[in-house]
Amino acid sequence: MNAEALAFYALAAMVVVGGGLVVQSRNLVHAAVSLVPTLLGVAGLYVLLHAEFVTAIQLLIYVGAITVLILFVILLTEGATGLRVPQRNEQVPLALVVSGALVLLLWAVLLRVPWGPPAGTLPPYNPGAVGRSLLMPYVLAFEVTSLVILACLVGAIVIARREE
Amino acid sequence: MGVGGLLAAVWQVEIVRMVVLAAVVFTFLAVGGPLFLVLAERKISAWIQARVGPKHVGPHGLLQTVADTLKLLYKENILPHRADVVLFSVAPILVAVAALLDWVVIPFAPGWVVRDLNVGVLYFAAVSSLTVIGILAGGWASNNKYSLLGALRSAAQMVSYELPLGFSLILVATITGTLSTVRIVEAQPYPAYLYPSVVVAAVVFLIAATAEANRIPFDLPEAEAELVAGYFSEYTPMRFALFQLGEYGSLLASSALFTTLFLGGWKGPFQIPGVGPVVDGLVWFLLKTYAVVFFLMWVRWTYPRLRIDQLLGLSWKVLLPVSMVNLLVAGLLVVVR
Amino acid sequence: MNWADLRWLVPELVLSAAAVLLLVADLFTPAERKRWLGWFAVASVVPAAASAVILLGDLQALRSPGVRIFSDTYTLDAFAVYFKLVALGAVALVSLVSLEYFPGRTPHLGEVFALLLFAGVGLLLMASASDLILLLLSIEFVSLSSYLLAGFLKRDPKSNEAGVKYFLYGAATTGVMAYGFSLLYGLTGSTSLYDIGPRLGQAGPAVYLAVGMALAGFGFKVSMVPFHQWTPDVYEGAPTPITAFLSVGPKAAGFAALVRTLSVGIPLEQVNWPLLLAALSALTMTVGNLLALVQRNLKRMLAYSSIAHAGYVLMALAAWRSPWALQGLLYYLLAYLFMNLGAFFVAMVAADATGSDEIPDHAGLSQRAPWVAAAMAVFMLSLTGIPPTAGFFGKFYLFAAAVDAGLLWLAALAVANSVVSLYYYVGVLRALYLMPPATPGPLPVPAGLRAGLLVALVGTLAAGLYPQPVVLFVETARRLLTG
Amino acid sequence: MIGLSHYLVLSSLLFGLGLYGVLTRRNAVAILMGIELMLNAANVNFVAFTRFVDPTFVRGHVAALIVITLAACEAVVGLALVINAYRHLETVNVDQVDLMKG
Repeated sequence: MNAEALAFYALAAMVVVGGGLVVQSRNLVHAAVSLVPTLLGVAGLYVLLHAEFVTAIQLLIYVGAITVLILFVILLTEGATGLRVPQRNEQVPLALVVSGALVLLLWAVLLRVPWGPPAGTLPPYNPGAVGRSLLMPYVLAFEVTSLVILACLVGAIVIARREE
Repeated sequence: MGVGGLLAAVWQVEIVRMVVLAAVVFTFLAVGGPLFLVLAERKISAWIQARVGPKHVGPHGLLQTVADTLKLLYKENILPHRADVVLFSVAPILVAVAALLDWVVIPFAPGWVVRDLNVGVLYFAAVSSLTVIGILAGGWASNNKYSLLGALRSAAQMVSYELPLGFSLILVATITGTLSTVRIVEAQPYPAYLYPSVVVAAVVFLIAATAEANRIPFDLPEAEAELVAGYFSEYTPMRFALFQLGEYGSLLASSALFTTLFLGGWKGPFQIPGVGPVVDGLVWFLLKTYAVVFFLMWVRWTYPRLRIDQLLGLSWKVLLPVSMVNLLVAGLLVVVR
Repeated sequence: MNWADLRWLVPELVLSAAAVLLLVADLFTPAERKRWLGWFAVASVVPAAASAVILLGDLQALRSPGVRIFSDTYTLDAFAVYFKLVALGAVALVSLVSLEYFPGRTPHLGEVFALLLFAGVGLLLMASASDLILLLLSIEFVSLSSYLLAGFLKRDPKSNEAGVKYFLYGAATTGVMAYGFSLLYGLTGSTSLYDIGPRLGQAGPAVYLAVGMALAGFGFKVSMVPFHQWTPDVYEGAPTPITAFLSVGPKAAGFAALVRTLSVGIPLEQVNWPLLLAALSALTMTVGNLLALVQRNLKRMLAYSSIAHAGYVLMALAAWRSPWALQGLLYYLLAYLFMNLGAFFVAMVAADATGSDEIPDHAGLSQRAPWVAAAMAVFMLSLTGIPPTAGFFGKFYLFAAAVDAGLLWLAALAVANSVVSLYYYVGVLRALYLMPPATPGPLPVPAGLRAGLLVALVGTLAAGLYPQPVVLFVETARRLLTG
Repeated sequence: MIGLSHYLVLSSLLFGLGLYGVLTRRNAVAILMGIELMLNAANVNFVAFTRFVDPTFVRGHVAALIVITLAACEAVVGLALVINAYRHLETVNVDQVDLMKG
């Protein structure tokens, strides 16, 4: 077994076990904290895929901001007190069948696809390349993102703030 | 494949190597560092308050921290009533590990860096946010409302100060055109026409880093009078020591990063005669880093604590707008030149 | 990037600038003057619409079917301009009636109008996006603004519930759609619809899977069964002007994006999507209609009716091989804009008087506000599809397209559904005209609402009595999209 | 050798887990966590496809970055709505929130 395979399987285990805990934990704080290994595992996969910049952003935004925000809201609402309430609805068997079937379907279909061969040699995926891509072909998407963030920020503050 | 083979394979995994090397650095610098820092802090505070400070254990009290640590190790480990065992144990480790991971991207001397990441500066910002999760988890797991309140305050504070900190980092990246810490050091000194911007960014960074490390005047999370000891009030010796380790570790790491970004890192004003470039770089780097640490301690023992609303207001209403305008100005200057 | 390309973005730029300006102006406007912000929002739509029309002229002068800019991520053609005008119409009319609705209900007027304009920018982008990344982004732009608007009345528990439910359904479908988009990218190695089309080679079932997952996102926006469950709760709970907006703006733009994605990005030879959509169309119109039958709440009834109408419009995609299909879709969405907005505006008038959205509480509106009741009659008849209203022409087009494409069964089902719908639409009129009012006396109608109603009424009748200009425009747009 | 199929198997599994969470959770925040897993699965795909199918351009990286940003916006908007709803309805369990029926 080479290093890449070892790393991949370790990270995959982290992602799957962590993800399982996220959806399965009775305790919501545990579920939220389990997001950390899951998201870190995904960040590790990005390292294996030579996507350094995406890794950094994954750590910064997903682990650093989104998880913290989720944890915060759980602690502010029912996280500390809601432990006696059942956390799952009565759809468990149905959901198990639906998502299980979907995963099997995805496997069955995706593993048979003759995925296109790499078009060329691997270029250096440094932050510069991603930056140029963001600011040249995808500049419109990039600029629109800033508007989206502005709209969300303003709206979320109005909604979340306590009225005097 | 035997155990040896497996170990060899594990060693080939870059992440593993990174973490192990960072741990080695951390042990030498940060674990040695906090032992020394705690003593230094007590001595400096004593000096500021015209006291003597610890002096009986070892010559001039040099071994005081060692004795304290041994005492901590001997103490009983208490688990609070109905605490969440898993999270209670994991939280301090998370905080300590986050402080450890910071050291991956700090360059000590030419060529002496655990890993020169392409995205080093971003990495630093990202890893330090792991601490927040550790603190929130620890505060909640203690099953104590003071701990929880302390943790929430701490998280709010760290998240608010991450933004101005990030803007300072981006400013440096804009000027140097790179996110790699090594190349940032190499790019210094910065061109003179950018000095005003750099100074503003440095000041913002210093304030934000102090707040990130939860130190006075930003140490609200553990405001002793209001919240007992904050998020770690329920923590007993070993785990408490891990939290302390994380706190001092991140103080040291922030100082080291400040040195890297704004004080020229390993570059000294002159070459120390008779030593190689590595020793020279190391000496200058440590000298500057500890000077920053000293400055922060000085501040801690001089200024009173801010109130929570003042604290968050300072970040959102002062530091953030200032650093945004600053970034805009610097960006324009870079483009125009 | 070419600076000159920016001129094709003028409508978006105008609207974004207006939104940002509005936010800044909000800071300096005293509370009693905040209504001016609403007028500003309405006014800012005018230059945006005017520039869209001018751009259309430029396109014709260039004799080009459409321009693709920013590495093909953005396409401006007559099809896009058409939907931009529809979206801008929705934004303007909804802002107009919001002027009468939100003051007194929330102190944050500036943010309401700013969010409406932001949602408008998203709609404009959706009409033009021709790249998976921009498509995802613009759909999310509209969605996120809509979640916030739906939950905007902070003290109203129903509005809270609407916001949370809308968000949860929307975010989940975004997740599915993003996964579908990632598969499309993987199958073709590109995010541009223009590349994806030709490159979707011998992939087989994977393409179906990818398209199916991508459809979840569009299906959510246009409330297509089985992604419709959010619709009744959100329509009932959201502030009524916002409900009106959701029922026309995002729906029209969702169809625009769906049409562009399927017609440009997914070749008919690779995926038989018309057949898939025929099934979904049949399901959607039937489910919507049957559930609408049992509703007593006017907003809820209109919610199910809007699901049914999504089903009718989907017929156009099912009958894509017919040249009438796209015309029908375009025409119908314009008609739907006027008649559905009008119906919601009447609901606002009545609810203002009685404080209730239940249909029986609207009893006797014909005696208290005869003109409003008459307008409602027109809207209800138009929604049913009775001549000479716009709804009739729209349905006529769509049915013709279905028959033309050999989907007789679908056309028959649609006719049957229309007959069923007569029952609940006329039920509203029965309450309005035949039942006595609980409290007599004339009902005051605020000016903004009156203006909005008038525009909707004129639109519904004009498009029905004199459809030629619209038909001409629609025909041009069709030729430009399909070449 | 780790190839594209390894990543696809993993991302489908992650997506399935997320979907399961979305379908079974009662708490709004917990549903949001499931959604985050789904978005991460899509991102793993985007980045893996860049590496194995489309290596000359970094389109997948850009897509992943945009999705991450959108996820952050969603979290902000969703949690604001949840916090506000919690103040008035005193629950964040979606099946207990049913003022409207029909």
